Amino acid sequence: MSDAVLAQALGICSALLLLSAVLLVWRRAQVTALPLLALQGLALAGLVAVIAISEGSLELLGVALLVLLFKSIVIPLALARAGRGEYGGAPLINTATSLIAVAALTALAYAISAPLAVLGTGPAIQAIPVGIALVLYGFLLLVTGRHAIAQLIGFLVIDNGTATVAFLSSGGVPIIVELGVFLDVLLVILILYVLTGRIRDEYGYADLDDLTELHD
Amino acid sequence: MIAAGLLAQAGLMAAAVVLAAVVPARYRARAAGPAIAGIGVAGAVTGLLALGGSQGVVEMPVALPIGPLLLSPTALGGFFMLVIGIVGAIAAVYAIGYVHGPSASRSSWMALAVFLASMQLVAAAADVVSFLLFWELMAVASTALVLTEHAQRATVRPAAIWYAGMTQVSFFLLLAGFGILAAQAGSTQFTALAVTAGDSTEANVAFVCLVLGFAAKAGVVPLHVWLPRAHPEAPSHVSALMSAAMVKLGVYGVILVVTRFLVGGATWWGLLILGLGLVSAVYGILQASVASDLKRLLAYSTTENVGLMLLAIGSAVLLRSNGTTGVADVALAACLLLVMAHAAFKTTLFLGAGSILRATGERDLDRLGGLGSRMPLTAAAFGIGALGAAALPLTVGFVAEWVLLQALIHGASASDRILAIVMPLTVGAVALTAGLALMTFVKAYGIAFLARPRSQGAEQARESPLTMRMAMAAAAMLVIALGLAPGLAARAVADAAGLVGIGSTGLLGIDLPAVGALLDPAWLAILAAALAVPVLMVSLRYARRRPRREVDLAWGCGGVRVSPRMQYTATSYAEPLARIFDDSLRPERDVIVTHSSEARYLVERIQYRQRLSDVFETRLYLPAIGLVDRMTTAGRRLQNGKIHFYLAYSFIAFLVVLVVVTL
Amino acid sequence: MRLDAAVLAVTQVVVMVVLTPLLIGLMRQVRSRLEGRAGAGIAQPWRDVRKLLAKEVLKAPGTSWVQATGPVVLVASSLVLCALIPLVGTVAFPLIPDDLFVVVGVLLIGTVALALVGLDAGSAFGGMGSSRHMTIAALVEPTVLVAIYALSVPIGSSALSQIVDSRMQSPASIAAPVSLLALVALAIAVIAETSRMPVDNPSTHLELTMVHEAMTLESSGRDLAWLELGSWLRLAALLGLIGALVLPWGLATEITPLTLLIGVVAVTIKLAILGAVLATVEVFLAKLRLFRVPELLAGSFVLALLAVTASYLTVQA
Amino acid sequence: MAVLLISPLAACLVLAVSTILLRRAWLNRVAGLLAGTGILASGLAIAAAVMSDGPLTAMGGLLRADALTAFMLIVVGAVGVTATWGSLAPRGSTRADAFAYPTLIVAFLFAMTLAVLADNLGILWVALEATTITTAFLVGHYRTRGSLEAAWKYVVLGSVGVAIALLGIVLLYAATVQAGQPTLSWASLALGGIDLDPGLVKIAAGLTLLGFATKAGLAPMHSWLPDAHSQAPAAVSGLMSGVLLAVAFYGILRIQAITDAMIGPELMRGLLIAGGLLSIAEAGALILRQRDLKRMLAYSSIEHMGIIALAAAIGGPLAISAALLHMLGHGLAKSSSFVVSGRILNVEGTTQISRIRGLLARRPGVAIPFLAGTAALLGMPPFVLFFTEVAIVIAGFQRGLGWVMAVAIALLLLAFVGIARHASDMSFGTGHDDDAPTGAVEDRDRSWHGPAAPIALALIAAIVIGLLAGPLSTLLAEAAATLAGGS
Repeated sequence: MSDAVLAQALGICSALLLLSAVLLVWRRAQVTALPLLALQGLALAGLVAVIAISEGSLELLGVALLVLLFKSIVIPLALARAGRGEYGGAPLINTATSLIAVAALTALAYAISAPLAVLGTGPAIQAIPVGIALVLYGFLLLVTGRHAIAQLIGFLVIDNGTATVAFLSSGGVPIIVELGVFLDVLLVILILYVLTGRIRDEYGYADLDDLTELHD
Repeated sequence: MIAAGLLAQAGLMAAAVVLAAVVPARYRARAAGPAIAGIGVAGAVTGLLALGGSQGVVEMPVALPIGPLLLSPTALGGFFMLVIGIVGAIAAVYAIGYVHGPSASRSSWMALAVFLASMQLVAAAADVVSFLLFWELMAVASTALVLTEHAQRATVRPAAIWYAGMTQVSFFLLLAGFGILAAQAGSTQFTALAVTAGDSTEANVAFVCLVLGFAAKAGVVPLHVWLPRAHPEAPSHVSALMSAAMVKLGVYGVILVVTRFLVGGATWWGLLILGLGLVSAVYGILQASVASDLKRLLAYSTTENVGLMLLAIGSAVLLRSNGTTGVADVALAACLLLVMAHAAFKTTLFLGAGSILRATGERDLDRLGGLGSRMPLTAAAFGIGALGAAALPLTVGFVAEWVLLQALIHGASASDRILAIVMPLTVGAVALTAGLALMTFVKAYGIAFLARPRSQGAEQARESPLTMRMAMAAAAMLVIALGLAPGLAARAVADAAGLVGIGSTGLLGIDLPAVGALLDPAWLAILAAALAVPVLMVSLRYARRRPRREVDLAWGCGGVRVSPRMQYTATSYAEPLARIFDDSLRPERDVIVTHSSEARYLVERIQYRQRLSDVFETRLYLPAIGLVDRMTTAGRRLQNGKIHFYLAYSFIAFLVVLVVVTL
Repeated sequence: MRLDAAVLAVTQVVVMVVLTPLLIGLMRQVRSRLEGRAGAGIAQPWRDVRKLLAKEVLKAPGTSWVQATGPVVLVASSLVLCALIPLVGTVAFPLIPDDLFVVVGVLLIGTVALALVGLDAGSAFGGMGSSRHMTIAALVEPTVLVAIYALSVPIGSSALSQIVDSRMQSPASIAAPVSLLALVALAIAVIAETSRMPVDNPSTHLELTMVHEAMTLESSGRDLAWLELGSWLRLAALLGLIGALVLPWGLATEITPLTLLIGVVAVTIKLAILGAVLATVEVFLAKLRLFRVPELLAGSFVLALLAVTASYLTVQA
Repeated sequence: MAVLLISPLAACLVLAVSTILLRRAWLNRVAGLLAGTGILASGLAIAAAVMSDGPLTAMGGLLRADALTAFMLIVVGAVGVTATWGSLAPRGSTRADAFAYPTLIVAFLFAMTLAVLADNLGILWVALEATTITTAFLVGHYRTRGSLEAAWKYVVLGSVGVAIALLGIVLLYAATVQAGQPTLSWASLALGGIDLDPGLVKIAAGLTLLGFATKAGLAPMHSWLPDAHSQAPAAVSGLMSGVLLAVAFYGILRIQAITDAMIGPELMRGLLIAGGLLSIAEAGALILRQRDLKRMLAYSSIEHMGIIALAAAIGGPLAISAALLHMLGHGLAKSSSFVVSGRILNVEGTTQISRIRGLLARRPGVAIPFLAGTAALLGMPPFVLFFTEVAIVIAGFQRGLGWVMAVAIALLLLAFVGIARHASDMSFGTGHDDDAPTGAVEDRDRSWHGPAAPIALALIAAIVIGLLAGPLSTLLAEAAATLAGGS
């Protein structure tokens, strides 16, 4: 495949990542959130695959498959089971404010990515701000999400963002680290999954508003 | 020799700690007490050697590259070690008979050993870290000792907290001050710190930190608030050690600062020290004069005396910067003599107070009385101590105050306007202090030992056991001996600080050629004795002819009833004074009148209650503490349990760092 | 030199012991006459002392050794005062200089002895007197010391004999503002310290207004005699001091029989004058309320302080 | 020599697996202690080896040990031993959910050992994240609402924070890729030989610091800490407070060594000072009015991490060796204190400060170690924290950070007063509400309520290490030199 096509593919994947993230912030219901998360996983897997192809790395291709499997299939499905259709009350800030925040964070992501320009001029480097924006959105989701699942999604978006930056900036960290990170993230998701279940058992729902017993 | 002495102190401390830990309770006092007294004696001997010019170093390595810890007492350190050692030895002997209940416990004896040894080693420290180490060790041990009777009285705990807090304030101030000096000098050894400082910001800040830090330990107003709380709550031998020895180390520190680390400097340095001293002296004795808790009274009197010491140091600094070094030396000598004098009489007084406490279970003067006949030796010793504290002639207190006044009146000169204004005021303040001290100790002695007992405890008091009496007698003897032969003290003082123009004369009198004054109390005593002889002869002649006749009741203009409650109490004794200084003492008074049920005009009973709190505590500390409290209460809202808030903190930090690193 | 000083000291003590009761008698007599009474005669105090010495002493329960020793200490301290203060001559002991701080110290020993005697019997009045007495003493002290300071500034020494000597040599300095301010302050202090009007009424019989008298209520016989004599001696010695400062003439600067005689005569005259003046003034004064006394003493302190400040101005000039 | 590096990891793995497979009660009981002892022993051995032969490497450079590593291993081992031995359950007692507990403890120790031994920032990150994973269920061990809440907050806040560090590491890696020498080995990076873009290094360093600071409990990323530490079982709290924070801070020190070599110390210094002061302030403010004993200890950990952060900001041999020694001393004292707090919870049934009174009079066996631990934490001599704090302040003034030190000291006072007051309220007095004097407390309970030796040994060690010149000071000096090597 030619560079132009690859660049095109890269652009599409980055755009999908960003779009899915913005929609996640915008549409706060589990019905839409989990498909969006799956879409984001898919876009990330595509991104990795594109880079793998452009670098001709089989390792990365494997990573792409792993990403596809877990981030766009296993985890969204598991969350759907854990969430049982609930998504808690409205987020802590209303949609309009969220969107303004998204706009601001996107601008910030581009502003702070300026020093990253030294890494090169290719399309991959151009797309790095998307990854950083994803991290920021993820934080926004975490800060405003009321439900356990909402926070899980926020965490996943942050992770997707970090991964995006990793792949775009350097084609991924060394494989052993990559695997370790992947395993860690999976385990964290698993733990949060279990804890969500326990919270539900304990409180009858998985809203985080009542988790304020420990305070000063 | 010095090294051996220092090691002996450490070794004896270890021995005392072990003895206190392993010896069964019955013999514990007799085992640990002498060992601790040994620490004191070793300290006194080492101090004497150092005072005599011997030198020696003990090095102790530490894990961090700030060592080694150096112990090498200078002459000045030796002087303080000597004073502390003697006080310590006396207090330890006293403790053998005194301890009972919790103060006889293992931990109490162990803490006492550590306390005494660390005080002595503070005076030997020759580098910043070891100074701070022993300083803090002394603070820890003394806090433990203050807490001794924690399960007996509810007031102990707050006292210990105040003490620990203020001690930590002191420690931190010193840490900052020494930190600045060490940074400037590039070394933590005292020999390297001993540089003449210019008028730089660092020097100024270091000076203020160090002086305030030492002042806090010395119980100087307004950092004194711990002192009137902690001293009364500690067992009396500990009070004696704290008051007579520990606070002196604060004075030692200030002297170190002005004679060694930061020599010279702005005029306001001297004025600051002098001002602190002046306020402490007057405020301390004012509080003491209206106090009715005997140990609280003694504690405030410590603030007063430390104030006088600081006042002397401040004048010395001012005079030196003015060029009158001869008089400055006299002022410094006055300070050291005050140290000695205060150590002697305050030991006597606190040990006496302890003896009273042990015999009667009371330390409220309003419930004492008539102890003179019941506890004759305690009465005599306390009386001598009180004379010393009141700075009356023939005691060491008088000598010290006399030297101070000589320095002050010769200090002012017409060419220096500041001195010309400051010195007269200082003399006035010192005089007021002396007058109030007189009143205070007449009250303390008169109410406690004279007249009739005001409570059952006082009624049934018995004289204390032998070791206590020995200790009190020794301390009282020091008050008189140093008062009659101050020449020895003068020489020690001159050696300690390298002062010129201080010497002895006559029968060990004191000579101050720099101000053209001398005093030989021994001759004064001889004169007084000679003049008293004829009076006594007349008295004896008539006494043989008409002996005293016991009557049933005192006369009291026919108004004396049998009830001892009709007597004047300490509170009533100080009442005129409390009224006169109403503005600065701000006592709370309640008068509750209960009328007779039959007629409003008839009064059934009147209740009068007067509470004296420390003005600085209520006006300065409590509002400040309240402010901090409100702030921390507000701060608690940060940690309100909502995970969204916590995430927001992280998020904000993330954004801030992002912005910072990309700027 | 030392022998000289000893001779002088003995002379002063003897003279003062003889003169003092007469001085008190004189003052009482002046007062009686001014008030239109006949008076008991100048020698009455002497007779009182002799009578009291011989009388039986009553010991109330609870009293201690202070009851007996206090009066002796008071008298002894007063005698030391008489020996130290330059009353007849200005020859001082070399090793016990008549340093003003020492003099004040000795004075205070007497004050304390008196106050303790007041407390000893445990009667309410004794305590009251003692308390008031000590309060006043405490407040007087600043005035005394600062006044002394003012007097010592011009000659750079606090030794009384040197101060008096220098005044003898340059009488002009007596009338200098410094000296006047200091003397007034000192005089007020002396009045307060010796319990005279308007601080205390020496002849009061109202218990609640008593200061000095309240302390001696429980003493009888020779105790009372010594207390009275000691207090009188203090008054006389201090008046003598003021006399020496105001009228420094007639004092012996070296000891010969003649100079001693002149000195004795001079001090007798001075005491008589000052006593008469004091008694006269007292007739026209009312006793101050106790809580107004601090105002008086504060005033005197300010005078003394002004004196010191002024003294620096003079030195500069 | 490589075996030295692999053996502690292997030992932990074997132990963890055996606890799962064998299911022997005795093994479950002592597994943590065995792992801790093993790590301590290997730490000492590695220290000896490093000091004689220089740094060791194994597994193709993935594992590396220098003096700092050896020291950190000793910290992990020593605190591990204290915490696990001190809270050793009585023989024969069965715990609910007991099989997972020992496995997780061993895995936790494994993760920390790996973090210290790895010569790769990526692996370091993985290991740190693994500590979150292994401790999540330990925090939630008691299955109460509180522990559940704490576990959730711990995992979310911890993972999110550490994710930031990953972003930083990724960017650092990108920079090395761009410079043509892709590596994540701090040993190579800290040499300063690689010419990286300073702008990029700044971002990478800032983010990594922030991420690791989350695990190190530095404000404002600390919010999980008081909850997690207060809800976890005593041994876990002790381990987390005593070593986990230190290991995370070890990561910061490594990053700092790299950035010092590349962009100079200013950025890290500024960030560390901000974090350190904020931590001390936060801790001071919240300790002063604290109501819970374990939360108070947790905030005290934040305070101490703040002090260590300041020391790192100051830099230089004195401050760094003081910071390292501070970690060890704090670990020993804090793990003992947490263990004792667990005993207090057992015997008093609460950790609420206001409900614990008169401990010294009623239960001296618990109160004395509690007071000793508190004194150690307050930096009282002769405990080592006294020396380290003094050294840090002096070093700070030498570095010209006088105002920072002044502010820090003022804030430390708050924490001091708070802890001292709470400890004294709990320990002293009669224990009766009316504070009426009592001659003797009737049923005085002298039992230690658990093994006495580990507490005593830890506290004695916390005294001795301050005075132990010789090998320890050489090790400290070399460790500090490792970090200062590049600059």
